[in-house]
Amino acid sequence: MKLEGKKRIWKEFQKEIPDDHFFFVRSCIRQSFFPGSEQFLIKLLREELGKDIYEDPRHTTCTGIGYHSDVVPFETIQTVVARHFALATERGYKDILISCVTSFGIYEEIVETWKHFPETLEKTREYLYKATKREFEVPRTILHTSDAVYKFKDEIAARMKYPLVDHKTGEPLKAVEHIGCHYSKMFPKYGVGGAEFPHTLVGMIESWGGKVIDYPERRHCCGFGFRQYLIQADRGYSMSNSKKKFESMEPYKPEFVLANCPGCTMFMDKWQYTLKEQEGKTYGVNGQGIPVLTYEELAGLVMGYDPWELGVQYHMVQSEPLMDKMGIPYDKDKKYIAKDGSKLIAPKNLINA
Amino acid sequence: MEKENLFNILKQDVRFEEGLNACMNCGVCTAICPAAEFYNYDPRKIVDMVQTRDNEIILGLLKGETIWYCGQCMSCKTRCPRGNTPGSIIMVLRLVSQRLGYFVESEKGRQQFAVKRTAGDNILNHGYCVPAYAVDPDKHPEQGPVWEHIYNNLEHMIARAGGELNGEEGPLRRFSPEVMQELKNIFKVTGGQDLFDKIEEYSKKKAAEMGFEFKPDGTDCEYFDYVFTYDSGCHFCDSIMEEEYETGGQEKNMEGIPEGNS
Amino acid sequence: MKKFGFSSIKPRVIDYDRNNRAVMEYIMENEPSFALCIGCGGCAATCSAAQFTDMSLRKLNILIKRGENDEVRRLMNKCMLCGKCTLVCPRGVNTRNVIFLTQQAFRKLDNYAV
Amino acid sequence: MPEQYDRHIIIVGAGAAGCTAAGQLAREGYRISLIEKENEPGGKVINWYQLFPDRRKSEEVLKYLRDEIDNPLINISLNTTVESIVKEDDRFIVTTTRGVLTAADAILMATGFDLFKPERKEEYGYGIYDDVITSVELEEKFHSGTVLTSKGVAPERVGIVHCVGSRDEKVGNFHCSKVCCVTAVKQAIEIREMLPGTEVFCFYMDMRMFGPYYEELYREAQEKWGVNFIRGKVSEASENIEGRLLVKVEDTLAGKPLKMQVDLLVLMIGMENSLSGKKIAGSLDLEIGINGFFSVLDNHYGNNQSNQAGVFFAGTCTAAMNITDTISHARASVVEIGRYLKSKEKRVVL
Repeated sequence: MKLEGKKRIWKEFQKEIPDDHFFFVRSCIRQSFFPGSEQFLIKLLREELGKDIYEDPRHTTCTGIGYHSDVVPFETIQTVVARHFALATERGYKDILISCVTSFGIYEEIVETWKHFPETLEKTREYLYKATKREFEVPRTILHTSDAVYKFKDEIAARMKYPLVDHKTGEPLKAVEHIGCHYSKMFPKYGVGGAEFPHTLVGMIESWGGKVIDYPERRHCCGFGFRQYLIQADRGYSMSNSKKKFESMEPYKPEFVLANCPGCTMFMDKWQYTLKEQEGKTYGVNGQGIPVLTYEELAGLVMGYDPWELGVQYHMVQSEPLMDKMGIPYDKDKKYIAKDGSKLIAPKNLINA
Repeated sequence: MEKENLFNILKQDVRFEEGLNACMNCGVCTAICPAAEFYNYDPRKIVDMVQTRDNEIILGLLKGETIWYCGQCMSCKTRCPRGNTPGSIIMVLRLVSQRLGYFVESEKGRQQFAVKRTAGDNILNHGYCVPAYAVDPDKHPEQGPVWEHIYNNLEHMIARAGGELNGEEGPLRRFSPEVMQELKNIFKVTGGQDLFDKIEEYSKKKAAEMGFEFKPDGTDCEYFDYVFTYDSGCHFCDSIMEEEYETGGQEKNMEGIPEGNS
Repeated sequence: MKKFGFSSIKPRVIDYDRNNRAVMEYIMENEPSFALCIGCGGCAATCSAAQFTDMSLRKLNILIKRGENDEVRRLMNKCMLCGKCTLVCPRGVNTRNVIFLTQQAFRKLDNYAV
Repeated sequence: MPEQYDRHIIIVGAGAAGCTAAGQLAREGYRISLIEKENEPGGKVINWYQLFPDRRKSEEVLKYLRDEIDNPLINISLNTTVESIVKEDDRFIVTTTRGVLTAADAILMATGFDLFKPERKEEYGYGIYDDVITSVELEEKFHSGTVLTSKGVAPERVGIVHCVGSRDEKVGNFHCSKVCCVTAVKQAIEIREMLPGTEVFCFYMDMRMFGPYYEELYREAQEKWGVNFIRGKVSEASENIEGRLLVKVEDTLAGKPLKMQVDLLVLMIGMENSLSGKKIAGSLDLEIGINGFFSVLDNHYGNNQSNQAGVFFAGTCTAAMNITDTISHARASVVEIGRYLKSKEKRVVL
């Protein structure tokens, strides 16, 4: 495989990422399933890098999961998203920073639709005003939170305590990156590196000392499939697609998966548990599972933040073997604690625990 | 009475207008489609069927199983040499199927009721699609023991991340009545509420027809359990789609079909 | 074991490297005209069996070539060996004999476990 | 001395079209300046090892073209690029990298085509995966006498991808490049002949066997050489841990997705109007069609004429063509140029 070919593509798909002043929008899945990631993103930008990141607590779901499972019409989601834009406009923000690939893809779709069919923009303005008396400007840039982490990856590298290497041998860790279909497959120009060889996560892993695996099913969907997961009877579709990816990456012996999209992060983790339960199979080395991390968790880990504060224990596949390899210290007793600092009963039957 | 022209109804949606140019049946979409890999599904054929503009064929799609197999990953859009988006065409077919009430005619279509009662209702009840407190571990065994732990200790987990469950800001904040009212108003003026109502109305009728218990809200009724868990196992065999193509989905001959899901 | 309410699905994709193409090789040897098919579908259009079932000779020909044996087994027995397909083929493929040989090949496979 | 000797025609491009037209025009007595940007005449024919449909050596055609321009009335400038052409009254001032050629009475654009750059189809991984090559690179391998993979061994299986850069809105090309289908069939046969143990698969959308003996060649590929054909556009290629390529396609005639490993993947790259030709066109205000090639005055009976009086076209700068059609088109341009120059004479007399 020739790296120069990829580098040429990366050069071609460079995305304008502003340096400061972000209007932050949360992900439904992330704040419910691993809220530490969004919280660390804010801390990273605000405290470590001194950036202005503003969150208006009045912003709701974008309704994206409902939209892609077909119970929310296009007009409705356009107007809900327009309300987010209105909140940004009211505060004078022009650059939207979204913490969810599904939302990000929807924002792309909506903004592109407004360009191709200007009447839909007018109609949306009308709807929003009628429903909320709000008005909005179309944002200047639509950013995914990983775009921002990508932009500042070298600043993060400069603060790095535990690079992505085996601290005993100095060998780079082998990572699989999963970008998430809606990041750039629909509109390649919105993604750093385009649709086929996105650079966002690759750039982070390489900047932090790791080695990226390019395996045959890299581009394949994690299988979320919206309604295919929401309905229990359909979950075989969702799991089988992840299984297809695991089977394809297994021979490369990846040490972790870095995921971009909230859904992918969740499913590539949870399906490892279900497949182990149902089929007795794990896909990591020595019968282990492969930890699936968010880019904030990974950034926090390399920078030496407490893994439990980052929330890495809230996945099914545990990261201790990975952290041991990187030489990251952690306090076993503090893994699951309550608000008052008392120990909670730890969940059993986790993978790699 | 002249029957409504379904192609024209589809065409009113900008996503359909944008998503369907002219298909040359190259199969580039099906080649990488996650649904085509596991379901008896072929996005190429869907596009080809739609572009016939034949009312009976489109009706067959609206009433049939196949349009519900897509997972909307949109990988098809990246590759299509004619700039079509099969995934968007599917979205419009599904929307029209629900608006006209055809979705209850298929096993997979009927599941939309469960989608509405979960993700759909979450939006207007809480302002989130999947807030943690609405993801019942009993309905999500695949989320594993870590999810049971989170579900039972949600307050602590959010606090650990430096937030406050149901607080004024941050993760899983509670929205004020004013915010929720704005959201509801948006659903009202844009047709979102109307779609919810239609899904409820047609599902209620179907539940009665099939003899299932139906309740006006929540997930605790026979009809919900049925659509949420029932799998006929007939979605993976190779003959269904061809037959739908021929019969317009009116009749399904399950004879001679070997077991698909193994 | 926990009840999940679903399980993983067998892929429908033609996995060319994994499939067994002994049946195709048997036909190619005994009915070389099989190589000439261009997938025009003339046979499928005229097929008597196709009028009442989901039989497609055009598809069956391809499935034999790819080694999709489960599907071939299911379809081949729908053929009534009437031979109209052979009359219409623009490439002179003896399709009737192809089906005949396919059935024969499977009988051999089953009996001698080739 | 015939009148023609005063008439000077500048031909841009010394490929199949330029050489053919130059030879014929010179035989009719016109004075020709033939400008070629490369260091030898022959154009893209030079790349080829054998030609379809009869698999004659390309050198034979190359020799024909070079013999055509062996004429004292033809002055060929190699390694020369045209920078601009300006029309002043009825005459053309041509500026090249070697200076100004003045006073041409007519211009023949025989600027040919560029090969589609396969890197633009990112999903096929050209320039990234070691064993993804182009049809032209395969011809080079034929020239060298054998076909080996990057690992230096004979491939067990070769995949040939039709329509790379053709019939594809994603790269802005709606048109069919016409010759790739038959080239694929020819190359498949050549591989089978050279390496009888190697399986060959052609992935096509339509088999466009439009020329004489093309369909016969297709049949021969199936009947005699056992070449396999799968109807479907390849969606992506990737590399597995053994360095083999994994191809994903729908076998549309089976109605199922298909995956297959190959050791060598050959991309049948299509034709686009040449960039250097288009640059010249700017100074002449020549119209470009939606297919990116030069617009001809009339698609049926004026396909050598441009929107600019005195500027003519020959060959693949107007559309994708095979060598036979290129030569015919170039010969036809001779008639049109002659008719144009004679009409000018008349006007002078009047």
